[in-house]
Amino acid sequence: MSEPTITPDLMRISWGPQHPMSGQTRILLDVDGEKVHKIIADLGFTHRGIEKILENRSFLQGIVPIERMVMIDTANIGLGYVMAIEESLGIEVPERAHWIRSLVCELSRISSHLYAFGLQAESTGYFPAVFLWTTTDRTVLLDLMEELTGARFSYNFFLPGGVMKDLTEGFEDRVIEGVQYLRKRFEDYWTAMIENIVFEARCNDVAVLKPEDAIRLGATGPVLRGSGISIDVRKDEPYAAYGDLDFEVITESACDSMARTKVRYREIGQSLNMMEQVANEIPGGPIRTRFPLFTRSKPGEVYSRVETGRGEMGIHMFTAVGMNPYRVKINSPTLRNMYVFERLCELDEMLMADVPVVINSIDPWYLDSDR
Amino acid sequence: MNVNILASIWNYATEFLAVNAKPLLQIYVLPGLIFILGFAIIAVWFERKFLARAMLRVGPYYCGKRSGVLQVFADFLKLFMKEIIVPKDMNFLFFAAMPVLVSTVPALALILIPFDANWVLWDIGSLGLPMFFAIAGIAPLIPIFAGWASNNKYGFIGAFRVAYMYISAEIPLVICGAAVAIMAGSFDLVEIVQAQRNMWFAVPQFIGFVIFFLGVIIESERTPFDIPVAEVELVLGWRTEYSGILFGFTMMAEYVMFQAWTLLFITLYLGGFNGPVLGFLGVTGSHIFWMLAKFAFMVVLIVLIRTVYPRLRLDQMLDLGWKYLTPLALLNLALVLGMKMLGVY
Amino acid sequence: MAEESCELKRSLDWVPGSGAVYSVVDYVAGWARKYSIWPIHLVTGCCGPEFMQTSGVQYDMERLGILPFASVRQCDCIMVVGVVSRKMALRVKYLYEQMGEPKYVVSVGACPTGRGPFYDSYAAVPVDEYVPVDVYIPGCPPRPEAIIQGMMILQEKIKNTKRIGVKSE
Amino acid sequence: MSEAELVEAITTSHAEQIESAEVLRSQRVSVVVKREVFLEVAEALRDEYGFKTPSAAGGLDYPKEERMQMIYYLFNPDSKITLTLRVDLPRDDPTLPTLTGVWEAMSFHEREAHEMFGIEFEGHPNMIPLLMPPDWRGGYPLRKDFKGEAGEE
Repeated sequence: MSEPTITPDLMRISWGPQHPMSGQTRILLDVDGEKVHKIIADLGFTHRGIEKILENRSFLQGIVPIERMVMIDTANIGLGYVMAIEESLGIEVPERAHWIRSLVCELSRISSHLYAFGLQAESTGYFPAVFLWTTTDRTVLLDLMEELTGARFSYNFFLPGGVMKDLTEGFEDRVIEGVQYLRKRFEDYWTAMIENIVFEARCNDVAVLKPEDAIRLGATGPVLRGSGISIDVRKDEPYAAYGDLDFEVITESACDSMARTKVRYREIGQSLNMMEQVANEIPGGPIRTRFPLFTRSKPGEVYSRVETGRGEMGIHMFTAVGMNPYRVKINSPTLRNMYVFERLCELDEMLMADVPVVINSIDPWYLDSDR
Repeated sequence: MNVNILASIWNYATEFLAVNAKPLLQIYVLPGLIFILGFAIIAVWFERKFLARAMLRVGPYYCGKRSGVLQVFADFLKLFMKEIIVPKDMNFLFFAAMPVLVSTVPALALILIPFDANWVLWDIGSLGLPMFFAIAGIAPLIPIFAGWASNNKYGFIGAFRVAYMYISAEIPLVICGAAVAIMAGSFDLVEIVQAQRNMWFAVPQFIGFVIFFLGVIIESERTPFDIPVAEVELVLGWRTEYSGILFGFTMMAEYVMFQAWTLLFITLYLGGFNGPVLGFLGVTGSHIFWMLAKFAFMVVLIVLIRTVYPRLRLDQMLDLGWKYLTPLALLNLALVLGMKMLGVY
Repeated sequence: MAEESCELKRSLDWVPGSGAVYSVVDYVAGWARKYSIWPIHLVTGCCGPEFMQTSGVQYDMERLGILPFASVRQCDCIMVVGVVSRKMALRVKYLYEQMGEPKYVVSVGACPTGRGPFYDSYAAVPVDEYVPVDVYIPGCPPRPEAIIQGMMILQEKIKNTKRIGVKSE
Repeated sequence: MSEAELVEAITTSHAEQIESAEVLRSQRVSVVVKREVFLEVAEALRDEYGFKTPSAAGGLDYPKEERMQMIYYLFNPDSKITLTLRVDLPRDDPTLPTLTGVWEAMSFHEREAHEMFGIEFEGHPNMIPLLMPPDWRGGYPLRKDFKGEAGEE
């Protein structure tokens, strides 16, 4: 790689792509002792060319590769793609399908936030307890998903025009059971993690991102809301059943790593509320309208936005006459947040030990930034 | 003729054993080889099982009849039979000597610990405590050399973190040790223990007790102070380049260091080998028993701390060392001197 | 390394009883290696969450002595979890070369095995073009049970290794 | 400011500089700008119309019409409108002044567009590959005439 040059006084450390905390990217740190002077993110280690693949697949086939983009949060991103197809082909979706979609999306969001939460614990060296607690609690969600969709992660559950299957017998009750169990567990997380003195010392006042910087650098999702700006696609342009559901957009005013972690923590609470609402109030009716297997599209374009666990995901689909999309542009939240991460060390003083904490407070998922 | 030679050899051997039974036992069994190795093995197994329990898991299970006891042996044998990779442009002897030294030098300090008034391997009287600090004070130098020798950036940074940390931790430790020595009126570890017959020093010197407890965790590089080997930042710190059995030695060093400092902590503050005499063990036996029991309690406590706290940052640790522990240690010393002058103790 | 130890063995074959010694040592080595597989954290793609679940509570890989580890020098096994792009494949190769013998590679999921759902991608490559793979685990993503079974197959393979320092063919 | 008012305002005040402006649907506005005056419109959008958040950017290839399009996605955090700022480029000369001076965060997206479409950004501070391997010689993957299996050399 044509690596940027460094000042002679600094030492360049390369983290990753094999590093416990870097994930699938390479992070170059220019350090002077412990102090970080510059961060360079070298992305692309999981680049698969999904945008090109989608051009060669039919509309329905595209659901499979696009769900592999964010394996931990497949429902949200799959929904974005499906919504783009529906809008460009003009397909109506029945009411019940909207509600089921919201339910699955929230399940998926909790699972994603839990994962981020566990990694945040691990990044402070708190591997033992919390990280594996979150994996335990995710099994509750995964079991629910498995019962509904037949798969643990990649379920390809949303189809243009509705969802694949109806809720199983008594599924609502099990959702409520799971919600109650998770609520109890979340009290433990608060005591064990957020109120832990060492964890507080590690996260408070680390990497402060001021609101104007967050807007200027294009941050999104919990990173933006952690800076006190209330932007959430679910509220701004409600899709699925979010217009009917009662929830609030979580913001924290502290702007530091702890604020971003707390946003995730409290968003999980909102998601649990929403799951309960869906389980209690879901309307009846059909679950999908017919979607023809072979569809010919008209020239046009659709830009659909969804709120994934990591922030706003935009899918811009251009159609021409034919069976495939002409081009699908995926605007991923992680790529936006990674730029913020690169700049954070200039905005606020950062030590080497802070970098894992900061990167996990950003919660990147490189598979979606690399596409 | 032959019979005579054999008989004389037999006589010699029995005489030798009769005279040297105690030193041999001390060298090979109690403060010596078997205790050190056995502790490392049991501690690793216990820690893995205990942490697994804290994570709601089972931990090592299938290796060794559904208990995982043989897990450590499997790991050790595997490491023993693994290729050793030496970094390019590096003196192999220097590189390989460091892990061996880092696990043996703290073990030398163990020979000063009294398990009973008569069960001290190297009884040097009033030089006991200074000698312990001298030997244990060399130990941090070795990781620094090891990190430098591995020609690796992670190792290098890890080595310097070791240097920062030990200096900030060892000064309060030495001051606390001095306070204990003043209170007991002697540098002799046996006499320090005997001075605690009525009351453990943990009570009059509570501040020193807390400082020394933190110091023990810092010296043995355990969470929340495992900063030089912070996995999420430095991969494995100064151990990064060591492969095969050399890595096994560096892992063992952590436990040996832990053992030496914890035993000193018990000696200085928790009454050492003092305890009610158990009839069936005899006086020496029950002293050794109490020492080991206190040691086991400390091990459980320190492993428990690992499950509860994340890791501190280096600057926070240095703050703790210089801004809090050192002044508090001096305060502790002043309090002890005051008590001595007023004749309270 | 491998050839050397073979030669050493051949040169000592005339010593009476060497066969028995070798078989004992082989057995012990096989046993130790079997129960002490330290795979490196190398999550290259989207099977990562399932890998986490596998080391997590319900499935708990550590029962088998599998302890995911941070640094490659001490590891025995690369678990290639998820799709391998051209850029990443080179890194997998570097990691493989940095590990000490004996070393094993497990390909987890459809993508490293044969590019899986990205069969027509210009950037994804099968991992066995770069490093030799011992066990392939199918699935997209494989369930934790499948990953554990794959690791058990690897354990069997290690146990049946006949000579020290030599990987089984 | 609603979408229609926004389009109205842009077409009146920047009539010379834009080629077209339209409302695609609610909360979606598209503005096509001439290449020469592209930066001026961008600055006006940021300062006057409140499109402070840069979302993303990407290219689009029309080989039949011999043109490419560079699309910048901008977001207004107050009125929650997403605006796509587009510039048409001839396919044989895809150069464009960089937008990193206006929105710093477009850096990543322009690097991506460079390696995917071969669009040159004049004055970009750090034009190194973002996603592709540094030794990639297989052409520009997202152009329509990319053959797929062309390997690296």
